[in-house]
Amino acid sequence: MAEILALAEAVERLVRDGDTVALEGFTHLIPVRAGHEIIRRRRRDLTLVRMTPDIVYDQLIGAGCARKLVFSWGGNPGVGSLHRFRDAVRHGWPAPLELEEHSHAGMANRYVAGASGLPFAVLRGYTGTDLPRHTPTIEPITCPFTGERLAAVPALNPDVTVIHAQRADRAGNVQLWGLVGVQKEAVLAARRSLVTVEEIVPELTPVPDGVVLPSWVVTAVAEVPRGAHPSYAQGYYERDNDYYAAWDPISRDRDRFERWLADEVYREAA
Amino acid sequence: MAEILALAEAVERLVRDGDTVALEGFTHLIPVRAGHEIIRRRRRDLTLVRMTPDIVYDQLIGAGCARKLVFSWGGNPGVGSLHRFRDAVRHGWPAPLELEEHSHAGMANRYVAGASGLPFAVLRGYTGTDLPRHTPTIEPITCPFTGERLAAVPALNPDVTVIHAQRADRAGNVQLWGLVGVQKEAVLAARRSLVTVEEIVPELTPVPDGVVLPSWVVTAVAEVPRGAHPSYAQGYYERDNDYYAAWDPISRDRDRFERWLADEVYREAA
Amino acid sequence: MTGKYAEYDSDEMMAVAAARALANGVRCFVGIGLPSTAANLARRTHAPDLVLIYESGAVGAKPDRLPASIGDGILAETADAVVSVPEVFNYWLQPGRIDVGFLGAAQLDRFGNINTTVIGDYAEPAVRLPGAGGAPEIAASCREVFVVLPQSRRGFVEKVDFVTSVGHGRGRGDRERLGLPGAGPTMVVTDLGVLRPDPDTAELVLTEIHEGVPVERVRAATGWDLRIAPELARTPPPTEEELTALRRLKAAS
Amino acid sequence: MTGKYAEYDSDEMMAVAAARALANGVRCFVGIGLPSTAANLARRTHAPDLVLIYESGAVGAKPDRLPASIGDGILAETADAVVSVPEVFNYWLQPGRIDVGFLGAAQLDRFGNINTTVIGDYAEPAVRLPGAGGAPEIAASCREVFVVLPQSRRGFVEKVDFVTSVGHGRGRGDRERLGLPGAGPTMVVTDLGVLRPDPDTAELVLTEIHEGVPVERVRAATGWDLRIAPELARTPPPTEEELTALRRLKAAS
Repeated sequence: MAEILALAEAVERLVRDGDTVALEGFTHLIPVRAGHEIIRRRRRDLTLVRMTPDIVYDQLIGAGCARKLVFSWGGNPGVGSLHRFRDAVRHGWPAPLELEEHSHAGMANRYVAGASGLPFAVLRGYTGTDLPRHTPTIEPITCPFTGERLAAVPALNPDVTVIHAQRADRAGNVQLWGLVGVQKEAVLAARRSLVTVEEIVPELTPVPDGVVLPSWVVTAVAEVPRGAHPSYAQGYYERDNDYYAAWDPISRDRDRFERWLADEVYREAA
Repeated sequence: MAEILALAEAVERLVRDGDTVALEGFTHLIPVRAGHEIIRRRRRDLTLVRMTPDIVYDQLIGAGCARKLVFSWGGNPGVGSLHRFRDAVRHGWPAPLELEEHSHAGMANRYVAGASGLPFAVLRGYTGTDLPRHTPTIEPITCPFTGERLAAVPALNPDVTVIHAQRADRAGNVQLWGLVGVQKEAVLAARRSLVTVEEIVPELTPVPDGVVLPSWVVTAVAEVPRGAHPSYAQGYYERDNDYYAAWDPISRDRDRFERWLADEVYREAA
Repeated sequence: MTGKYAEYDSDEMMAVAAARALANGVRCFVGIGLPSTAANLARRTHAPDLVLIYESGAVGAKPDRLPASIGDGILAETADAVVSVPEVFNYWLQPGRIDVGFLGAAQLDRFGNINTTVIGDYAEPAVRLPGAGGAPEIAASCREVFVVLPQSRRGFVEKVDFVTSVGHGRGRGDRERLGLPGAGPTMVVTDLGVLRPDPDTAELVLTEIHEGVPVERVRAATGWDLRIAPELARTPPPTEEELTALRRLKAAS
Repeated sequence: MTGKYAEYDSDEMMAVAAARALANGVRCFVGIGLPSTAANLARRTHAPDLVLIYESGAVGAKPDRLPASIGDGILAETADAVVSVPEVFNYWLQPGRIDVGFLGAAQLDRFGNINTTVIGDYAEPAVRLPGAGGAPEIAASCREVFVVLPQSRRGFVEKVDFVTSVGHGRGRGDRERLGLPGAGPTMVVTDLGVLRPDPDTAELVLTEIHEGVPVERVRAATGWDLRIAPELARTPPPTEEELTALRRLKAAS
């Protein structure tokens, strides 16, 4: 059963140096506040996993938390590039960043395999592209019935997955809705999981297009209102597009970024 | 886009002699009236596919529509055995019935592969059981990353899948909810599909735990109120448990069954 | 037959004994029929936080009456989450998240292997049974498996005619050799007693006998030379609370 | 530059030309940015029944403004069905249900191969781009692919530095040899004109040129020796209706 914890304690207990950590969210419901808490706790040597690393991953990388990134699309959606990510890839600042890159279809299926207790997944993918030449986690596989060749990718099983959801009940059952991305799979694939929620309510009422994660597949729940800002939480608040735009100049410059870290992340710890 | 048709015309056009036909429904929303229409149109040599063949499959088999059954559990749920099915297996009456049997996990994954455009699916299944000795559509497969051995099963791609749903709109978009079984996969895996619905409404409003099948993946929709009776349609009517119990004595006796066919199925055609 | 025994029948004793096996908070993948009765009884008595998972896609179902079938609407209406059938097998059963798989059986053998496919030859069966359903993977993937069925010489055989679901194969170590993750059947509850696998051989041994049942009757209802545990326990008879809850559940259905 | 050309800019011409390529009723898998603008414009003008599928899981989205990102809430709120990301790739894209994959690109080569991964060497890139996203499988599985990007010598190269998504490989027949089911890029819309693969060689050839654009300007903006179709068509300029719809869409965002 999920424990209901304060965010700081939850991150302290669940996220450890050297862990493989997935913070998932496909534009919607990105667990940004939890990401900042990981920075604040100065976690190191993380293998960060995410289909769509965006600014919270730029922040984690720039803060020196990551040694590797497993991903399929890294950018500032609607704005442009991730400059801390680029700086780490090109200049190893503040630390070298190893890359393992896939397509969305490959990453999604890796989570599906992880959630399903299978060691690999099969898809029609990567054929003819340069990805298999650089990504060792893509192998051919032959259909035992038709002889057809397809692609296999290994399961993703993060040490810890962090997601943000609209709400949980007091027993730790979690509910999210709207674009639910790959969050269910990422939680079910992980050894441990932390869900930050907009609010804890006495009872979950059914919602169209809703996903419920029962308390017994979640390790910890933390109430973190606006925990997905600057992304959005359907039914709670809109996406803060200005924040995404404002991130671009901050992230382009190492000094400005470090000031941002000091002011916006580390200061909160004091 | 789905055409809205009368049931008789839909079955006439979509279900052909020799077809592989799946009528899916996991206790809930079983397309019984459509099954009776298949009997009435005297379709022959069908390969019937279903995870849980129950009394409507007993009726189709007894009426001589089937030459093969692909399934994982065949029974009269809560009552006992399917006697027409047994009679066909043991005595070839009214026609011999070839069997291809799997587990639920295998059948579900065969539909998933079919819906996904893959030739096969992988699961942890069948190990140590006698099923692979009798079912040729189970093969071992080796994980290219870990070397682990798992089971592979080929995709199911019915010529036509028939399901029952709560409702559709006038454009042929289909909505079902409650226990949705494997119906989405069975429709997406099929070359053609027919959905019978309780009612056609001007607009579909979102429903918790609802599944929507857009019109463009459905071939035909037919309005058939109580089309799932004696199974149930959540929000419309309850399961008729007495009907299931009453089926047992009818199905035990060939003559009684034939009278039932004449009275309850063929007579309606006149 | 004692006075107490007269107050309930052996089917009730079986349901109660099976229910008692489920600890509170356990995640249980429930087959329909006797397992569902026992699991719902447990939830109504000592195990209110038992998590019931049905292969029809109801995760955390809390029915207030016995479901008439595995797809009874009350399962969806009361579940924490309703998922598709592929999802229940792939995301919930297969990864080993479920503590107990609770199964019925038509035929069970000395090593807890289960047959629900055919009696006799596969091609020319004496009795054609419903088939596998979810059982092979439930028996493989749950941390342990409980089986509940009435004891008879026809049902309890030396070797099943068809292995639909693997128990302990031909003895201790076979599950490991096959790579099956769960512990397999750790308990078989019948209307006469409880059998458990011998720690060394995995052969099912009578470890518990229900109140008022003579050992000879259990032997006579078993198709192999049944071993009796040196310290044979007596099943405590159903309590008032258990019987009342069971009868209420059944009456509501 | 004619009077008409002065009334709109080349980006608007590009969006309009791209939108026109989408026939009504077509199922279109939409990349964010220019493809999304064009697809939504088509739905607002000649193709009201265009079915828009976004990789974020919105199937049949009907946004009344341009989505700010691929996961804009308006997509879920207006969709016929909202599905998980694994489902959108496995059940909707992979089986070949989608007519048109509409993609952007950072770099595109003579045979329509797309690079969104790196400029320069993979290990020591001159520019690190976002990566593959959904594009490799969109380019593989859709019945055909439209690409939209502004034309420049940097973007239109002889050979891409990294094949993120396969167009026509190194020429006609390569897709078949690779076993890719769709027809690949059948149209590349730019701010200067429209390129289509030569039926024999699959090399991209200028088949259409926008009003007021000299051929030499297109050649100068192409990193290979661009062939011009013998019957070079002129793109009709945007209509009043198209321009109004486009500007309204953008203003609402």
